[in-house]
Order: sequence, then C-alpha cells, then structure tokens
Amino acid sequence: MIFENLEDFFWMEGLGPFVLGAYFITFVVLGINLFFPMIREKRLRFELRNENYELRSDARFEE
Amino acid sequence: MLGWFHRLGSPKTFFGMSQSWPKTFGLLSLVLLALGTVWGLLFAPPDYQQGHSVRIMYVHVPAAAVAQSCYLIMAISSAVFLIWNIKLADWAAKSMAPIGASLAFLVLITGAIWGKPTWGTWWVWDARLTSTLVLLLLYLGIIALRNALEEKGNDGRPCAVLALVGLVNLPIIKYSVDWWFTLHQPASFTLTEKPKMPPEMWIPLLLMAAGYYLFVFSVWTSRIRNEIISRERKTAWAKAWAGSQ
Amino acid sequence: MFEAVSFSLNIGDILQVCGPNGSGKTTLMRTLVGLYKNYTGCFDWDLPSPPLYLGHRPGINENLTPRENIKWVFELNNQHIKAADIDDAIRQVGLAESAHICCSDLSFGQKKRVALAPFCLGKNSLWIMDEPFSGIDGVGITLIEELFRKRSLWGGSIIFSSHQAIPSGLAVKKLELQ
Amino acid sequence: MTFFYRTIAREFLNYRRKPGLFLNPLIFFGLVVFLFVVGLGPDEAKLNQAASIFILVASLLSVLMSAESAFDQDYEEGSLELVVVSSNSLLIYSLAKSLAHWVVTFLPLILLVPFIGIGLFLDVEQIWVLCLGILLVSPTIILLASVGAAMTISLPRNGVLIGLLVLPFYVPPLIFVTGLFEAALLKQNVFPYVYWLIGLLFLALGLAPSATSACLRIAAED
Repeated sequence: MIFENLEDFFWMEGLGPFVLGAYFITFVVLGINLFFPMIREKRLRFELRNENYELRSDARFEE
Repeated sequence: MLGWFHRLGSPKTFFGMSQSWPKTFGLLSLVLLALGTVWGLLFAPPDYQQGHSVRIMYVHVPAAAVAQSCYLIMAISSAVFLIWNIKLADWAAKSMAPIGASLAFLVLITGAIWGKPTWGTWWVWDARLTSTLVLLLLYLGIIALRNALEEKGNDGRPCAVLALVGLVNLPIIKYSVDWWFTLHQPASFTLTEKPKMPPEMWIPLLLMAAGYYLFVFSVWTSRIRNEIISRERKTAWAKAWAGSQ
Repeated sequence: MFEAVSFSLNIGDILQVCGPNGSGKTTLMRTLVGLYKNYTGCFDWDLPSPPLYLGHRPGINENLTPRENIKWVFELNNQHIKAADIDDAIRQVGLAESAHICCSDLSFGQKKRVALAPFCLGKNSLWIMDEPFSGIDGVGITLIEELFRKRSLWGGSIIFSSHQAIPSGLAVKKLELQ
Repeated sequence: MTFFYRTIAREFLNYRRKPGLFLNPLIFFGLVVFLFVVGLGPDEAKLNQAASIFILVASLLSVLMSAESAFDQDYEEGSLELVVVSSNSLLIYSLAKSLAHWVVTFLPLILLVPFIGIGLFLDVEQIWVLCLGILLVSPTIILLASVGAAMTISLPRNGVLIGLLVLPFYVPPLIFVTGLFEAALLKQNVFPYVYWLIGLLFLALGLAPSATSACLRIAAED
C-alpha cells in the first residue's frame, strides 16, 4: 500500500481530484456501455412478448 | 473451416451459441477491471516525474489501444459483410461503432485530465490526442451515416465501405499527425515510453487491458444479440426467447 | 415479394407482366436488368447486346436537350448513331418542335416520350420496359403499341410491365404476379 | 476510354447549362476569404502569415459544398441506373465525373488565387507555392469528396453529413500542404512535402474511385 491513510489517498499530493476523476469518468462510460444493451434487451423482450400475446389473442378471437 | 464460418454467420446459430457470453465475459472483465483499479490506485508506485497522475495511465492507455482495436474489428466485420454478404457481420460492425466511439471519447477525456496537472492545460494539440480525435470523428461519421441510411430503409453497405476506407486512412493520419507535431513542438514526454517499467506498473496495466478487451467483447455480443432479436422478431426462436425467463 | 416465377420467351414475343400494386413488377424488371441482386433463381438468355431498359425513373437529364439525351443512351451501349436518325426518332415520338430545348422545360409526358425515343432506333434484341404506359396520353399509347408491333415483326422481344389491359390486338403473353 | 471522354463531355455540357453548379462554390469561396480578411484586420504581417491557410481551407469548404450534389442529379433522374445496366465501368464513370468536377471548381480557383494573393500582400514566391499546393492537394480532395457524395447519395439534405464523413480524410493532405507552405516560408526544402502530396494523390486515385463506384452501385441497386 502506497498511502498511509484515506486522506492521503484522496489527496494524492494535490492530484487526487484528477486521478479519481479520471477513474470515475471511466467507470461512468463503461457503465453506460453496459447499461444501454441491457435496457434494450429488456425492452425487446417486453415488445416481443406483447406481440406474441396479441397474436395469440387474435387467434382466439378468430376461433 | 468454411462450413463453420457459414454456420457462425447464421443469426440463429450465433444467437444460440452466444447465450451466456455477455454475462460470463462481463463478470470476468469486471473482476479484472476491479483488480487493475485497486492495484493501479493503491499499490502501483507514483512516477518520479509525474507523481500520482501516472495512475491515470492505467485507464487511459488500455482504452486507447482498445479503441483502435475496436475499429479494426469493425473494419474486419465490414469486409466480411461486403465480401460474403453475411448480414450478421454487418450487425456486428454496427454494434461495434458506439462502443468504439465511447472508448475514443474516454481516451480523450482521460487524456485531458492527465494533461491538466502534467502540461498545465486541459487540451494540447498533441499528436496522440489529435489522432484519437480523428478516430472519434470517424466513428461518429460511421454512426451518423448508419442512422441516416436506416431511416431511409437502406442497408449498411456504404457504412462498410466507409469503415474500410477509414482503415486505410488511420495509419496515414497517425503518421502525418505525428510528423506534424514533432515539427511544431519538441517531443513531449509520453505516458508509455518508459525506459524500464517495473512489474508493479505493468501488471495492473495488463490487467486493465485484458479487462477492457473482455468488457468490449461482452458488450459487443450483447449488442449483436439485441440486433439479431430485433431483426428476427417474427421467427419462432425469437419468440421462444422472449417467452423464456 | 413474389415467389416462384418462371417464364420463357421466344424471338418476337411480347410479355406483359401484370399484377396489382406492390406485387413486385418493378422488382422483377430490375432483377432482369441486374439492378436487384437479392434474389434466388436464375435466368439465362443469349443476347447479342445488353437489353434496352426503360426504368421507373426514365434517366433523362434536365439540363440536356432531347437530342443529347438520346445520344447519351446510345453512347452508353457504345452504339454510334447518326444525327439524322436521332432527329427521325424525335419526330416519331412527336417532339420535333422541342428537339432543341432543355428537358427541364418539357412536361412529364414529353420527358417520357424522350425516354421512349431510343426504342425507335435501338438494335437491341430485348427491351425491358417498366410501366411504359404510365403518364402518357392516348396518342402516346398508340405510338408505343405501334412500336411494339414493328418490333415483334422484326424479331425483337419485349418484356414490359403494366397493370392495365392493352386495348389493341397485339399478341401478348401474360405473366400474372400475385 | 471513349466512355470516359463522353462522360466528361456530358458533364461539361451539364455545367454549361447550369452555371450555378460551379459558380456558387466560387462565390462562396470569395465570401469566406473576404470574411476572414475582415475578421483578421488589415494588418499586413498578420494577413501574410494566415493567408495561404485560409485560402486553402476556403477552397476545401467550397468544393465540399459543390461535391455534395455530385451524383444526386444522376441518381434522381435514373441516369445512374442506365449506366449500371449498360455494363459500362462505374469506376471510369466516377473518375470522369471527378475530373470534370475538378476542372470546373479548382481550375478557376487556381487562376483566381494570384489575384487574391496580391490583395493579401503575398509575394510572388508565396503565390507560386500556394498555387502549387492547391494544385497538388485538390485532386485528392475531389476524389475523397466524391466518395462522401456517393455514400450519401440516397439521403436528403446530406451536406453536413458529408462534411463529417470526409473531414477525417482531409487531415493528412491538409497537414502536408501546410507543411509545404511553412517550409517555403522558411526557405527550407519543399520536396518532401511535394512527394508526400503526390503519394497521397496516388493512394486516393487507387482507392477512392473504387469506393465511389461501389457506393454508386449500392445506391442504384437499392
């Protein structure tokens, strides 16, 4: 461990905001990358289920 | 070999095969990224010249490498699409563009954050940053062209051509920009070219790079799967997929 | 789109492709001339020259005169054509007075006639025409029918698409698309 | 080869009947240069330093403006389909169109540059180098712009999109031209830059027409 305490870690001889900011932004960008496809997958599943449901109910209606 | 290639090119086969990829590789990549982050932030030594700002290297440098690899992968997919007319390759290229663009953007941002304490400004017209900016513009152009084409109901073949022409252009840009900046300013000291990097510095770098690659792979397959589902939503297996879970 | 279409054509045959809107008439025409590749199946024919094609968009440049436009169509096929022949064709389609003015000043029907003019001269053994009768008046229709009749007598084949019945007594094969 | 000449002749006829197609970009070029001069002020030293670059950039922008519609007319009228049907080479077709486009846009520009240069206090040698630079870089620029135009042919209002698509490709030629200007200003050897620009031209000549014709075929077959 390079740092002796938490304060040292956040300060990093004045560079802390830069370093931690860079890491923060990195994980935000990666998080967005991870998030969008997941949302889309959920929505697609939902849409397809609805389509299925409508189709089935149509069929029943015709009977 | 060719048969295997064609089977992989079938959306249904790929969809069935890649069922578990996003989750598996995603988790693996998060573990690697977490390890690399902890190591890079807490255990790697500060640089004798740059101090702690060298820690930005662990997120910046692998991202730069991966952003370029993403372009290469996209261009290869485009070539496969153009040559063998495999639709899946087109969707793969389409899925890769936003990932590559976001990584190029990340490289620019982290580079700027690194530049502020090191050079004293957020932005310098440094060769590396400029060619990454051009890479980002190339990605944005491809994404914009794709959107415009799909709005008109056309397929992505012009996009594939653009990706391939861009692939030829990238090394030229890299070279010309490098040359220009060495003419205009004395070579600034760089992040990567260290005479001897101790293992406690390159191991987290390696961890982060592997993490990025796996992360991209996970997101990429997940996007491709979404693309497949939205295009093949009328098929029975797509409906079965929606019904499961 | 259509499925399982098959037909054969002899020298001098005229084939009308008919069917309701959206049945794929234009797609079939485009497939035949190689403008649409996304199909399965095959067609083989033995043609001495590429077919003469009249598309949905007639290919008339607004900034050129009818004369220059017709010349360009033949130049595309590397066929040299005499100026007198071009003038003759323009007279045949009834545009003698407009031969010198830019096509931007012509009406839609007149432009269609310009696009038809090369068919008065072409030595191509096959014509492929997409909706030749649309946007054209009664005189124009009889003109095209006259062209067709002469053509089939000379031993050229024609494939054209139209959803309307041809009034006169031309011997026409029909291909119905669903 | 005759198809090449015929296409060029047809293009020239087209431009002659519709002079706006090449006069508008020229006027646009003049406006941009004028605005730059007004913005920089009448200071001779300042103008002298920046003149070459902004003349070059203004010419690039004006050409981009005329290039966006390079194939639109052919596409909408259906002439492009006729070319595809007629088994003529689209490669030759796009090359001929690019050459005609170059003649009507860049040739007048190069002839105009000495006069503008005198107005901006450039000396004779600088004007020579400026003309040389534009001469060397312009074919590359035209070829790249034609790729952009062919890619966006079926899209309405494609001007900004073409700009975005083509911009990354304009970076290397622009860098070498500015290098050429600077070397000439500092009385250094200009030949490396000249060779580089010629190299880029040949590369563009080898790749751009095939990309253009591929995109044209895609547009015609859609």
